Amino acid sequence: MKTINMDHVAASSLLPEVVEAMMPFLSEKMGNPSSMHSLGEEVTEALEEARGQVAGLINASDQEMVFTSGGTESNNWALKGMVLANRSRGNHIITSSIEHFSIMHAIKALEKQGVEVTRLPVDKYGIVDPDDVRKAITPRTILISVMHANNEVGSIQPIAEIGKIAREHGVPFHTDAVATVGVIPVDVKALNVDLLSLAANPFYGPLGTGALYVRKGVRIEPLIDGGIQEQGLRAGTENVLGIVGMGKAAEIAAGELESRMAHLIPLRDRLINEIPASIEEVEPVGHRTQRLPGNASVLVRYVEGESMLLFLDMEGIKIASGSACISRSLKVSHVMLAMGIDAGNAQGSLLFTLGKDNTNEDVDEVVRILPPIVQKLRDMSPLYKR
Amino acid sequence: MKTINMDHVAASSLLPEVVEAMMPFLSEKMGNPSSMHSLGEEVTEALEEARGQVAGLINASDQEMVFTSGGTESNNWALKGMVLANRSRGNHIITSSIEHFSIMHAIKALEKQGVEVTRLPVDKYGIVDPDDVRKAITPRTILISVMHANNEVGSIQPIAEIGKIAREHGVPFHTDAVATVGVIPVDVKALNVDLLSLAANPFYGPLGTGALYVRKGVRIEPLIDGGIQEQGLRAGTENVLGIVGMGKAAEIAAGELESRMAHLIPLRDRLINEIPASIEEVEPVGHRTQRLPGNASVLVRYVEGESMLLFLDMEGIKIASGSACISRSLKVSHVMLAMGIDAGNAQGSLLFTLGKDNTNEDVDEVVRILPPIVQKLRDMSPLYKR
Amino acid sequence: MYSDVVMDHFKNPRNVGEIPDADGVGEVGNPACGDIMAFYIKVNNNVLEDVKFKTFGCGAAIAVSSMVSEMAKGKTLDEAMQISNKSVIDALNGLPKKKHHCSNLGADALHRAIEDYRSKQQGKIAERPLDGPEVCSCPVCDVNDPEEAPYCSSVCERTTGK
Amino acid sequence: MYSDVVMDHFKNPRNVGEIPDADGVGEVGNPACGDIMAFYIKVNNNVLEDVKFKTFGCGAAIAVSSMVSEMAKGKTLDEAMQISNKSVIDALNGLPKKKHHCSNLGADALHRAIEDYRSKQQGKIAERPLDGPEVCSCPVCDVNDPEEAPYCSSVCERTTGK
Ligand SMILES: Cc1ncc(COP(=O)(O)O)c(C=O)c1O
Ligand SMILES: Cc1ncc(COP(=O)(O)O)c(C=O)c1O
Ligand code: FES
Ligand code: FES
Repeated sequence: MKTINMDHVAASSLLPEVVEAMMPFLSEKMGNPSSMHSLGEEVTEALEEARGQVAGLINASDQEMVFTSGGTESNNWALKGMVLANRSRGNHIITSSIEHFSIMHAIKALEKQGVEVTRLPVDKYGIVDPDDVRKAITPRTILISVMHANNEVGSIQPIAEIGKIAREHGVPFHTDAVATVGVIPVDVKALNVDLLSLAANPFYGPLGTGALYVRKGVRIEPLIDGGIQEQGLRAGTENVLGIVGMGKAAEIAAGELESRMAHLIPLRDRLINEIPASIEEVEPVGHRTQRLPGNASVLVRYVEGESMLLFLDMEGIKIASGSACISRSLKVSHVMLAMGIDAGNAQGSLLFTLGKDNTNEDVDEVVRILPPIVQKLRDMSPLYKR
Repeated sequence: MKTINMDHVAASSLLPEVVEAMMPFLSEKMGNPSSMHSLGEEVTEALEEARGQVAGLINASDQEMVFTSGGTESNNWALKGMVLANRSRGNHIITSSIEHFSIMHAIKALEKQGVEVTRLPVDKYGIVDPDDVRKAITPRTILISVMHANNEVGSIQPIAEIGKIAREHGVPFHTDAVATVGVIPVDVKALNVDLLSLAANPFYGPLGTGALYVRKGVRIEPLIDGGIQEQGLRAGTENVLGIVGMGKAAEIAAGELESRMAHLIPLRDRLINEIPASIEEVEPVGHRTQRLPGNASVLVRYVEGESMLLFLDMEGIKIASGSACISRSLKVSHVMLAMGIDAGNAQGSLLFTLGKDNTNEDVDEVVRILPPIVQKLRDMSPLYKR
Repeated sequence: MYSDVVMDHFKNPRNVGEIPDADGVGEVGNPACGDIMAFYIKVNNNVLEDVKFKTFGCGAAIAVSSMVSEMAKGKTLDEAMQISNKSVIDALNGLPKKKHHCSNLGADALHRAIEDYRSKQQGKIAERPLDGPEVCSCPVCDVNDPEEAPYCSSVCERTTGK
Repeated sequence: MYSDVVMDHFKNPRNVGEIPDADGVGEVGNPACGDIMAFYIKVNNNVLEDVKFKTFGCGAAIAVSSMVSEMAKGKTLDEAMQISNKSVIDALNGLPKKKHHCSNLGADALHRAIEDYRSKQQGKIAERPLDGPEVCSCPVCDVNDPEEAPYCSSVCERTTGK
């Protein structure tokens, strides 16, 4: 059976060129970048090349890129590091109500330590109103953090506008761009951001590798203190293998961004149009155009997400869901709740995240296989046709 | 020219079996352990296997092992997470004066936040007196953190005894065992520790991968908040490649520990005996027997370490030094200063860290090549034969 | 994640459906929590002659409903009241810890159907089966506010020391 | 890490040694900081006829000493006083930022030797060349207490905002 992976938000295969770039660091090139001798230098050069490649992808300069163990660490660091560095200036943070867990829970941890938080609402498309940001700023605001795009519902936020407001008020601005870097054009200067989190996997780099962009001049305390790696901003022996892979993946993404988008958008739009057309009482989630190129999110009424996923999995189709059972927290996605979606309906969430490897035939398959699965489960559901 | 790597503290080559275990995760096995479908499960199983392998190496149970991005993160987390979880009980930490930067600087960061710190002295061999630990404990002490062994001077600390004292007083006890896990026998139960940091590279696993052992029942707050990975204790998509490699390396280390030690100790002792025999005014550093099996550390008077390293590097010999120029902080090693070594003499530090691949011939080479290098530099030195 | 027995019951659930003239009906759960189970029973001479269910929920919820219906069929009412969380999990060859609440729901729904039948027998107006809790309380650590206990299983142990 | 010019001067340093009957001697640095440079000069008709040095220090310190000695030889005293940090770094085809203080040391030691010669000419008792600072102050960010500024170069910028 052919496997159709439409769960690229969870994991995407490495590009062959990325694997090739990593191979030497599995064997002969085993130096530690911090050591003085030539074994170390070889690796240092590789790290610096990767830094340039990642910086190039988002129009940053090399010294502004700090490698981390992934998007989650970058997000935690941005928040906690800024609070530590700016406590004397204030203790108020502005964020949105649809952030990734790594922002949401890091902020909750900060709240326990006395930080005050404003969580901005979103409209029914999951989009923040920049005017709300302006209104929420106080003299004690030390950070604004709004994600660039949400992977669960696909909507892209007006980051450049929010950044402009932040800058006018002199408030540092962070964006979680894990879902967008390497996927749509991201330019830290155009977006007016001071800090930006990214991870390698969305652009076909290795899992567990990421970076934080820290604009020159921004004061931040380390989350992980220690040696002098990463200019002393992030200590610890580097995950050389992961970083080299991320660098190569960034370089390729920079070149292929446009063609990847041109490939994904029609497939995405087919899913968003054809699934509701072939199954009654299904509605799309999020904005139709201001959305991630590979992201299709729908709600199927009267059926729970995990049960659909399991049947799709048996047919070789891998997708995700924002249902409570899937989230493992036994809670419906906070993102959908924030968009005003009813908790019961949100249980029927299906999330398709497309990648390079998906084809029109894959979409055909999904549109063929999904309706009978939904019918079978609806026939079993006490909510259906009451 | 043959390369002789005697800088295993910086980086060791991966074992071929480790590379082999990692390979599938570079290509076909590209799931995210957090996803529901079968792609994710495959990877989850691999992570759980690795967890068991690492736990087995230190006699822990699987649920007590939390994967991190390396020794530095583990150390930062142990300290900061314990302080956050126990602030109501006190704010005093006891540590030693010879800790790794990742402990030392994390503690400095905590001091800035009001945590009080007692730094225990060491004797001239670099060893902490357990009695000093006992005397330093106050009712407000919330953590004791003393490293298991120091890689720079080789000395092994009486951790089991310190752990016993900590337990008698009901104070949580952490040890940084990055230098010892997979190198000498480490048994968390015998050592009486509550928290233990480890990293993969010392036992020939990948760089940038580690774990924190958190004994069942110990309360700790996350350093990296977010999703539910690692039981919610350490969020973020896992570095699957690194973890799988660490697991395999741990499994092999558990079996080869004794034979590796039997191989290293005679080579180490040859360096410690023969270098001072072939060059005048050279003294060994640290304890002679209570020391890491592959660690030989000496001081060469009147010459600075980096210059010796550069000449050795040209001859294909890779080693390290605790000199100020090497440390990149323009400071002499705080470890040697704590041992009462004069800052000037410490500049002449040479650190040989041996590994599986080193042979008696390698030691012959070092003993042959080093004396003329030292002589050349001494002839240039204004301190020599004044 | 799921055992073969669970997957078998999930793929081919036994006794799906409603009984239009059921002697007893029991329903538990709430769509906001992701699980609703409705059980319908036919009783003859104190024995469960027929048991059917409808379930909105995850794979475990469906498999549990199916298993409970099979276990119950043919049993006396008293015997069926003995079907417990643990016996369902055992019959399914285990469930992931965070799915244990599903097995509770299945037995509860069945028990409610039996209680419904008994009330009717005693001529009482059947108590309306309760809806599930409005707040999805954590079945593992019993914390009610999901904001305070967002993770399942061991996190609570770890950070609360429980 | 080092340029070819640096490595060449490190491997084959020019003008190593002492001049027993030197006209001027200058020494800077301190072993605790890892660098000591001593310069010896012979002056003839206001021109540096001979320059020799001895250095205890890192690769950069040795290369810098050698380069400074080459640059100085044959120059007039005034010209030699113009040898700066920057000109040494340029002649060496660059140095890593954290090694820039080494180039300062080289020029300083030479200048002290010249000052020593001039003082002697004027019949003054030569001022004892100063030892380097007791505390190793950071040459990049000018923080004196190494406890407070443990890292080189950009960390200071980052965490102090300077
Ligand atoms: C928007 C967003 N932020 C952060 C993260 C976390 O990144 P990581 O999994 O690399 O820790 C993700 C992961 O999917 C994400 O989608
Ligand atoms: C004793 C000790 N602790 C901690 C570390 C830091 O570990 P890592 O480099 O994996 O971050 C090291 C690294 O060499 C070490 O030797
Ligand atoms: S175990 Fe589920 S939230 Fe605590
Ligand atoms: S730049 Fe060296 S310590 Fe600041």
